[in-house]
Order: sequence, then C-alpha cells, then structure tokens
Amino acid sequence: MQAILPYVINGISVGGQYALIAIGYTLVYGILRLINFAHGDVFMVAGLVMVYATTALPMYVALPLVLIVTVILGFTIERVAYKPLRTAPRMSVMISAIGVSYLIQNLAFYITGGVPQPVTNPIPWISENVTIFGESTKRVTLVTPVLTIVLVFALVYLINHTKIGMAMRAAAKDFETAQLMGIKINAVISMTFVIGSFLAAVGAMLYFTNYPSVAITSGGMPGLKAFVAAVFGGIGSIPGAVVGAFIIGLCEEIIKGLGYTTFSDAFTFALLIVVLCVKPTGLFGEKVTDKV
Amino acid sequence: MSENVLKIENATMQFGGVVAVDNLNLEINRGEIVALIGPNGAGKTTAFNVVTGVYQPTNGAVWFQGEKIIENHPQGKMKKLYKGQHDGEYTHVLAPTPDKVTKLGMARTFQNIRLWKSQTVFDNVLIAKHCRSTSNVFSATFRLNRKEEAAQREHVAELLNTVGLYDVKDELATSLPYGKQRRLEIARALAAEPKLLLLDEPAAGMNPQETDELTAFIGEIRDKFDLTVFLIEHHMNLVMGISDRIYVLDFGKLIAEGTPAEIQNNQRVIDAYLGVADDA
Amino acid sequence: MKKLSAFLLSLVMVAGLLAGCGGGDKSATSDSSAPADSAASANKVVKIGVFEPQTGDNGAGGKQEILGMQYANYVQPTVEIGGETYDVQLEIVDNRTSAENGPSAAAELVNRGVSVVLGSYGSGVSMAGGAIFEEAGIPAIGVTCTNPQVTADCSVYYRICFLDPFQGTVLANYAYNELGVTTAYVLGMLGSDYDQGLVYYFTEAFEALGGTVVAESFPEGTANFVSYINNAKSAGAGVIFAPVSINYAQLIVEAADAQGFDGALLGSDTWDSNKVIESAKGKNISAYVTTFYQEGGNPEFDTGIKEWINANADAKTNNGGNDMIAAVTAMGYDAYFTALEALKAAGSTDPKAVLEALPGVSYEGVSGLIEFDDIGDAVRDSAFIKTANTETGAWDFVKVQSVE
Amino acid sequence: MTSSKKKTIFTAAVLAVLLAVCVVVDMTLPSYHIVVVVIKKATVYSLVAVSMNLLNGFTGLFSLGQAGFMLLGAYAYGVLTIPVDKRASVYQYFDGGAIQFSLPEIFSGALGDTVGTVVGMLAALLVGGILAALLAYLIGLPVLRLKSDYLAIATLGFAEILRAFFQWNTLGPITNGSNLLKSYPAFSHATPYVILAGLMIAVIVLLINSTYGRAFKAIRDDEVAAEAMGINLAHHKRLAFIISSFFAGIGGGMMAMYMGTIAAAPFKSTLTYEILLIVVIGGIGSITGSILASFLYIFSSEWLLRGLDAGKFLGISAPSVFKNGFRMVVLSVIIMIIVLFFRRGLMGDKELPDLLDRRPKKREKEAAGK
Repeated sequence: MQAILPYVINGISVGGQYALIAIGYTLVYGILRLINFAHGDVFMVAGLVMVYATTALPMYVALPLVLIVTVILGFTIERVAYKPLRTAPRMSVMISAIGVSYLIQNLAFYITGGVPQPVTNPIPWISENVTIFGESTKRVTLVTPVLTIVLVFALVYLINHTKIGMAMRAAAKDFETAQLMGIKINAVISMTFVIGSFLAAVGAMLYFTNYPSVAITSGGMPGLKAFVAAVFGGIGSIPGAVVGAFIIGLCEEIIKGLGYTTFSDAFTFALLIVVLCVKPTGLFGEKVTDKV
Repeated sequence: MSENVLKIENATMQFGGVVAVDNLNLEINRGEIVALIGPNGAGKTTAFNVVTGVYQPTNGAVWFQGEKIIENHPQGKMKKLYKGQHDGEYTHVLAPTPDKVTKLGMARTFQNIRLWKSQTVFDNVLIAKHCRSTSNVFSATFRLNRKEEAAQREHVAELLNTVGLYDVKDELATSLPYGKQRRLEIARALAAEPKLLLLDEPAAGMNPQETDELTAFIGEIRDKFDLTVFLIEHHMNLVMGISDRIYVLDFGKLIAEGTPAEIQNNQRVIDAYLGVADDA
Repeated sequence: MKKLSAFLLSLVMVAGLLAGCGGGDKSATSDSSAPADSAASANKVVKIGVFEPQTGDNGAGGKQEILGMQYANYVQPTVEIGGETYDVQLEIVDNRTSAENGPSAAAELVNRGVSVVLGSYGSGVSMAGGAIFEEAGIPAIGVTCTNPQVTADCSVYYRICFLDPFQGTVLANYAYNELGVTTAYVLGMLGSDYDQGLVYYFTEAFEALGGTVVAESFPEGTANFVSYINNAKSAGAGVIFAPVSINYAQLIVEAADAQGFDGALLGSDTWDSNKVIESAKGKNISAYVTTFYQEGGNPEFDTGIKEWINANADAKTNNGGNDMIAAVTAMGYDAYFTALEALKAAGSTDPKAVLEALPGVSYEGVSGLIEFDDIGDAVRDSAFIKTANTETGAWDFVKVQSVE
Repeated sequence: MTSSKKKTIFTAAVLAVLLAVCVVVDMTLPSYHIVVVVIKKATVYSLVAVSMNLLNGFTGLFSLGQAGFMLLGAYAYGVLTIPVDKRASVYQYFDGGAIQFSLPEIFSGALGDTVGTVVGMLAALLVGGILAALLAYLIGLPVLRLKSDYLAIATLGFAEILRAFFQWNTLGPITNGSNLLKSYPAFSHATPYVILAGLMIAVIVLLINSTYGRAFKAIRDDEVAAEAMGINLAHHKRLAFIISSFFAGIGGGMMAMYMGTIAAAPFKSTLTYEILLIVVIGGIGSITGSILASFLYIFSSEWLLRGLDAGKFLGISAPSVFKNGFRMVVLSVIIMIIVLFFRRGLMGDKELPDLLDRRPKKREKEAAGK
C-alpha cells in the first residue's frame, strides 16, 4: 500500500490537470462537434503568459491577467477561425483547428525564440513541499484535484441553473432547433470557448508552477491526453470528462510504477482506440444517431 | 417460376418506443407497378429503408425473388419494448448491407435527391455500374479491364439516351434542373441493373407537366427494362395513373390495399388523408 | 467571386515565390559584403558555417554554443590565410534539432559557400547533415556531438569533444568508486540516441564494475517525473543517471527534490547549463555532471566573454538571461579557433585544402588540448566532474576524472 | 475526343518539360546543392501528400495516420538496405542487430553491382510499402467503422503507438531502439526521386480514374447513396486506406533516403499535420494541387524564405523582425488565409489537363447559382 501511494497521489494530481483541459474539449465538442485541436496550444499560451506576467508584475495582478488574456485568445480563435466556417463541412473546420494550432505554435516559437521559457516560482505558496501520509510532495499536487472539483461543481451549477447554461444545453442537444428558438447561438458558442479557455488557464497555472519551463510544444501532449479523457468519459459530458481525466491520470502513473514507462503515452492512445471501437459514446456519453 | 418479386412479411420497425412500421405485409409481383402511399410520417420511407437494408427491422422478414434476404427478431433492448403478434416467429438474423441488397437486384432513388455532387451526369451513372464490374482494383488500375469499361460506358450512354440526358452528360449533376436530377437518379438506379426499382417520391417538387412526363416515363422504362416498380408518392395523379395496385400506410399500419379505383373509394383512406388528399 | 479569389490566391503565392527568389539571390550576392566594419578594411572574406539548432529540443544548447563562436569571432575577426588577411564571417543556419531538417540546412550552408562547418550540438542532426557535407567535400567540426557514429562513417566529420563511451564510463566509475553506489537508476528519453547511447555505456561500465542498473525510458514531452523518481526510490538506487536534455534535467531536479530523493543525480554534459543549476539552487539534492570545461579554468576567457555577453542584450537572452558560462559555449569558442588553425594550415579557403589540413591541427583551447585521431575524434582522456552547489547556485569543481 | 487528346498531349508535354528540367538541374548542379536537396524533399512530400489526398480528398476519410505509415516504410527501408559490414557499427548497442542481410547486396550478387543495388533499394521500398499496407489492413478493421473526427483521432493515436514501439529497446535488434539507422544506400541525385515518385503518383492517378477511384469519390460525395448503389463501404474504405498507406510507406522509405538517417522522432503528428496542410493548400481532391503545394511549401520553407529567419529578406534588413521563426509564422498565416478564405486551395478539384478547359467560367456561374 505504501508503495503505490505516491503514484496514486501523483496520478490524481495529473488527472486534475487533464480534467481542467478536458472540459474545454468536451464543451466545444458537445456544441460544435469539433475537436478543437488548438485547445492544447491555448493551454500552452496561458503558461507562457504566466511566465511573462509573473516576472513583470506582482502576483495578484499577473494571475488575473493570465486568465483574461487566455480567455480573449480562446474567444478570438473561435471568432476568427471557426465562425466563418459554421456551414462548411466538418473536415474544413477541423483543418482550420489544426491550422490554428500550427499558427499558435509558430507564433509562440517566434516570440520565445524557440527556447523554453523558465518558470520562476510564480506562486510560491503552492510550490512548497509538504508531507502527506509520510510521502513528500508539492502542495500543488494536493491543491490541483481540490480546485478542479470546486471548479467543476461551479461549472455544473452554471450549466444547470443559469440562462446561458440552459442555452448551452439546448445548443448541444440540437444546434439548429436551438437557433430557431431564438437562442443567440454565436453568444453561446463564444461562452463555451470562454469557459474552456478559462479552465485551461487555471489548469496551466497549476501545471506549469510544477515545472521549470514552458516550451512551445508543452501543450501538445497534455492536450491530446485531455482529449482522450474527454472521449473516454463520453464526449459532451462534463462529469464524464472529469472522471475520464482522473482515470487516465491514475492509470498513467500506475503504469509507470509498474515499469512500463516506454508505453505510458502509448497506453493512453490504446485506451482511446479501444473505447472508440467498443463504446464510442464513452462512459457517460449520450448516443447520437445519424439521420439517414 | 416465382412471379413474386418482393414480399414484406410481418415487418416491424421500432425506434425505441416509436413504432414507425407496424407489422407490414406486402407483396409485389413481377412487372407490376405498386405504390405505397400514406400521409406524411406514415412510415413509407422507413419501409423502403427496411427493404433496402438501410435499417434492420425489429421483427419480420423480406423476401426477394422467392428468397429470404432479410430477417430479424427482437433482441437486446427491443426484446422488452416489442409487443408484436409475430414474436418468436423469426429466429434467424439476416442483415445484408444496402450494397448487397442492390447487388441482388434492387435499386432505389431518394426522396431528397442524393446525387454525387462533384461528379458529372455521365459519371453519376457510370459509378452505379461499379457494382456490376468484375474487375479487381489491380486490373482496374492498370486498365486490364478495357473491354468491360468500354461496355459499361456504352451502356451508360444508352441509358442516358433513354432518359434524355445524353446531351448534358458532361455537366455537373447538381447543375441540372430539378426534374432532370430526378431522371438522372432513376437512370443511375437503372445502371445497377435492377429487377426491382424503388422510387421514393420521384415527383416531389415537380410541376403538373413534369409529373405527367414522369408518369409516362416510368411506364416506359418498366416495359423497356422488364422491371417491377415499387414507389412512394404523394402526387395522386401519378399514383392513380400508373399503379397496378396501391398499399396505404397510416401511422405505420397498413390500412388498405387494392387497385386505384378501390383505394379512391376506401373510407379509411379518405379519413386518413382528410385534408391531405387534394394536395395533388 | 470565386474566380477572383482563386486568382488573388495564386497571385499571392506567385508573389511569395518571386519574393522568395529575390530574397535568395539577394542573400547570395549581398552576403559577401556583409560585416559593416570589414567593408572598410576591404579584406577578402572566408565563411565559416555554423550548423546548429536554434530551435527545437536542443535550441537552448545550440544557442549557447553559437555564443562561443560569436564571441570567438568578436575576439578574432580575421585570419591569415596564405599570407593574406581574411575577414571571418559566420554563416549561421538553424537545423531545428531534427534529422528531417538536417539535409536542407546543410545544403543551405554549402550553398552559401562556406569553407568549413562548425556543429552541431547534437549527434542525430550532425549525422543527417554529414552526408551532405561529405558529398560537398566540406570539413565539419563537431562541437558537442558525442555519439561515436558521427565520425565513424563520415570522412569529413571531425570533433573536438569526448565520446559517449568515454563519458558513460567516467560517470559509471565515479558513481561506483567515488560515491560508493552499487545500484543505479538510469533514465533516458525514448527516441533520443544521445540519451540511450550514454545509458548503454554507463550501464555496461557500471555492471562491469559489479553494480546493478535499473533502466527506464520516458516518452518525449513528459513533464511529470514524479513517478520515475518514485521508481528509482523503490529500486533502492543510490544514484539516478539521467543523460537528458536541459529541459528534462530541470524537471528531474525538481521532481527529485519534491519526492525527497536522497541519492545523487548524475548528469552528462547537457546538464552543465546555467538553467539546470538555477533549478537546483535552494533544492535539497546533490548532482554531479561531467563536462568539457570548468568556469574559472581560463580566467581571461571567462572575463572576456562575460563582458561581451553583458554588453550584448541578444547574447544575454540567448544565454538564458545571465552571464554564467556553459561548457558548450567554451566548446563553441574552441571549435572556432580550431577551424581558424585549419584554415591557416591549409593556406587556402578551399574546403578540400582545409579538409586535408584539419587532421594535423593541434590547438590548445580553453577546454584543453585539441588533436584528432584517425577516425576524426578528439584525443581526450579526461573529463571535468562538477557538482551543483545548491546554496550559491553554481557548479563547483570536483575533480578531473579519466578512465583508467 | 480531340479535346481529350489535346489534354493528353498537354499533360505529357508539361511532365516531359519538368523531367527535363530536373535532369538538367542534376547535370549542372552538384548533388548537395540546395536546389537538388529541396527538389528531393519536395518530391517525397508530393508522393505522401498525394497518398493522403487519395484518402482524405478522394475517399473522404479523414485519417491522420500518415506519419505512422511513413515511419514503417522508412524503417523497413533502412533495416533491409544497411550493408552487412556496416551493421556492427550502426547497431552498436545491439551486437550488430538481428538481421544480417541486405537486399542491395543480395541483388548485387545476382545482377551486378549497380543494377543489383538499385533493384535491392527498390525492393526494400516495396517491402516498406507492403508492410505499411498490411498494418493499414489490421488497423482498418476496428478503426474504419468510426466516423470522421473519431477516425482522425484514432489514426493519430495509432501513429503515436507505433512510434513508441519502434523506440522500444526490446525491439532494438531490428529497429535499433532509440538510435539512428544510417549508412544505407540512397540516391544522391534528384532525378531518381522524381521518376520514382512520378511513377507512384501515376499509379494513383490511374487508380483514381478507374472504376474504383470513381467509387471512392462516390463514397466521399454521399456515403448513403454510394451504399445504395451497390458500393460496399467497408470494402472500399479499407481498400483506399490500404492503398494510401502503401504509398505513404513508400514515401517514408524515400524520406529515409533523403534524410540519410532514420529515427522515429521526425515521424510525429506534426509531420502529418504539415502534409495535411499541404493537401489543403493544393486543394482537397486535386493531385496536381498536392504536388504543386508540396513544391511551393518545401521550396519556400526550406530555401526561399530562409531570409525571413536570417534578418534579411528581399533586401530589407530588419533583424528585429526577421528573426528565428518568422518564416514559419508567415507560412502559417498564409495557410490560415487559405483555410479560411480560399477553401478550394490552389487547384480546387481541378487537375493539370483541366487548365486547358475554356469553360471554367460557366461552371463557376452554375455553381454560384445553385
């Protein structure tokens, strides 16, 4: 028991980070049926902004700034790259998403000069070492899952009990009908991107405080894994994405603990393919039937 | 000698709790033109989809040229939901995909025209010949099937002449006017060399003159290609003018069958169509 | 409308193409008159190619290596070749750390008419470029590419650094004999020939000494090393040997600290970076690295380059924002002077002559004496071992270790 | 008939001119010249882009597994062609590796040195293609049932898994683990690349214009109608997937030739994205477009636009703007403009011979009026 404890603690923490990103994927997919390939890069940009902001400004200004900048970025991406393609085939929108991802990476590359930007302890309190059940770890490891769950509850409340939340649910259920019913579909879509980016920014702050630097490729892997988590949990479902993320985080760390480190990434993808083939709707997803 | 081309036997199609087609029985004999009519949402297209293999019926069977080609019985979730009288009668599962059904000798058109948008008129018809091609991917790529390909092209040209679209053969299919697109869809179905042609609202959106032309046209091709025709239609002029027999569906149930004259005087049909019958 | 847009599109592309052509021509013609100060002196120009990653995984290291060359060029901008004074011009091309971009980057250097090439930081891309240099008959001086394969099969590649077998063995010896450790945990990145090569030689040497090795690999892009450290702990390892690139080295230092790993971390030459030492500062870890050069080994060079870096904002950024001298910078500096020696010895800027002269070069650089053996590898029999001083945030010299 | 004849002559003439240009380039410039190098790379990209177009553009299957199949082809090529006496040094950590033969050497024994080596190299490419096709068959069994974006992400996942396997030390005696494969023979001139890729692309063109190619296009345009017209979806999708992968495998082998070293690292999803974007630039559904876009993209990114990174471009010297990475920013902005505003790309679905058509105006009008 003692032996696997550190892996479990770490797995839960990793899962919490994936969960915050996964929600962004699942919200967008739920409404637009689009895999937002650029989401991982938004996450990376949030990390970069944090690096720059925290070195120049005091923490209480810098962190809100990170949130604002990331949210604006997510909003802009939707307006510029996805909105004009609303009636285009799904493949075009996905290609646009890949294009945006490529553009963001290249821009970040240009700005950073391609060199990973060092993270210099932006939020000192959560990077301190603490001891839990006799195991030493960073405080952020414990903060992440708690914060994740708090945010998820807030989000679920928002979706179930507010007007915009209701509009989001309607749009996810039936895009066209919702539009006909007078729901301002563009506002709803923007809102999902704003929420997704906000959570990604929070995720980025937690994720990158743990790590020494933000590289332009930093968003890729967490992004992909979070997406797998979203699919695993049933894409379109928020609890699904969160549960999926925690499961994937845990499995990944346990696999490392078992010594199959070579395949810790490959496992995630294998899981994805198995889920897609066996139960494409994931753990909590609703079945979508195609109309003939 | 089986005169019976198509037989639908106790077919039920249920989507969750909704019964779209309820215990449908229907027979079509060789050379007949049979119409399936009914108000909107009566389950006509669903019946077509069951026959052509797009949907797997919840229960029942379909026979084609004396052979059982489709069969199913309630399974899984449907077992609880299904409350038909023929429960237990069917035990096997025969579920060919639509392409297999087509290869057996059925071809259909669609209610909402489904032509291949980026293809020319000629290619639209030519592609339908693919299922009759004997060449494999290798021989086709390296043009070892020249003879067959030439024969196919000739046949397509012939078909286009028959339907009167030869002069527009190099146009994009979607650039044709509506009526011609309907004809093209029929030509495409004919290219698959069917014994039974299924037409899903072939006159939808046509003006009376076009409809009359179409009526004549369907008769022509029936004779020319030795076809049996099964059609869904709302235009009563067409239906009454061409059908040998008519089946009437309402809320998934068969409420009447008979010759056009019989159907016209059937009270149940009149009730079902009340206010709808005169839209033709 | 559509037609118009299609037309505009092709216009844009054609314009781009033309612009590109123009650009290409321009750079070809205008480069010969490049350095502003040399235009006045009207000297002939000799071009030295710099084949380094400025981007990608090794971008940071590559930039530091280039700094050494740029500083050397600043110190010694001219060279006497065959009785004439030539201005030395560095032609820097980014190979993006990737083998895929190696050939075209190398071809670009050849295209610019360089006499000799310096680089690269890593081995993989050096090999990818090596084929082009070999075809073109241009000598290349590897700076810190330590894989034996770089020079083994390439007639034009030489290098001034020690090799993986040497480095791996040195570290294994140090861990077993000096640190007294019998179980080592080794960790390398999946798909990195550098990491896996060192892992191999370390393992071989460490097991030959009688130690036990637990080896694992992590996939590229890993950001969380906590589980790996835990694996090392549960394996009872006294050292973690992780010959990984700078970024991962930082992550491993962080994770080892957070998980309270009480053994030593062993790093290869990549670890000798101010970024790693920054991460280690204030942490509760001990780390040892092998390297080519120890700051303070040549005070004149140190003060000179620090001054230069501090006076030059771009250089400072490329060095990671401070003026600590990385070993690779010193190596870049030495590589430049080695190239000058070769040019002098050749008495010509013709790459073929330089290639002939290169094996005979002997140069006393800041990182030690540089001479080549038959294969083209540097004759080096010792490496510096340094340890991270977590209080001052600097590398402390431990000893010079050689293989007995 | 005359117009189609004219088109054939026109196409043949253009191709002949291009080949002649390539031969002239090869004869006048040394093989390490940047022009030769970029032609080689662009040719390889063309083949892979066309193979991807066959799947994504002509069959409408959105697959992102191209890099994985290229990886397989590249490794197959390297493993089968490294000379036996070089194996000890290449497989330095694996005692010379498990495979102790080399196709070019085997064929050299039978056919003489030059011919034998070339035949051996081609055979190795072919094996790479066949292995990729086999793998595609296996992967296709579960994956091809998935719908558009799920298919994309599943194929992407497979490519990543494959990469992990090739880097796995246990397979080291064959793949050399994380270490490079090198010292294998390769064509140094551009012409062999152009001829080889040209032949492969010609085969793809023949396929696309065959009855199977038409069936693929029918599936792309309307799956339901295609199935109703007797086209077996599963069979044809699998076919397209296998054939596309076969050519991607061969493309991977040629990529290996071009790079001179083989590692799994370059075959990441980024490579797939790059090729996908090339296909989009050229026009989804146009072979000519894919080729044209490959050349434009590779020429500009590897050669012509380098000035954007080096501080000087078009004679404008602005080191603070034209610094590292600016080249890629410019390229990706152009790509986004194409994706958003010129969705048909350079060629739309037109091919080289269609350029002779005098009627594009009419079609455009009709398309606009529908």
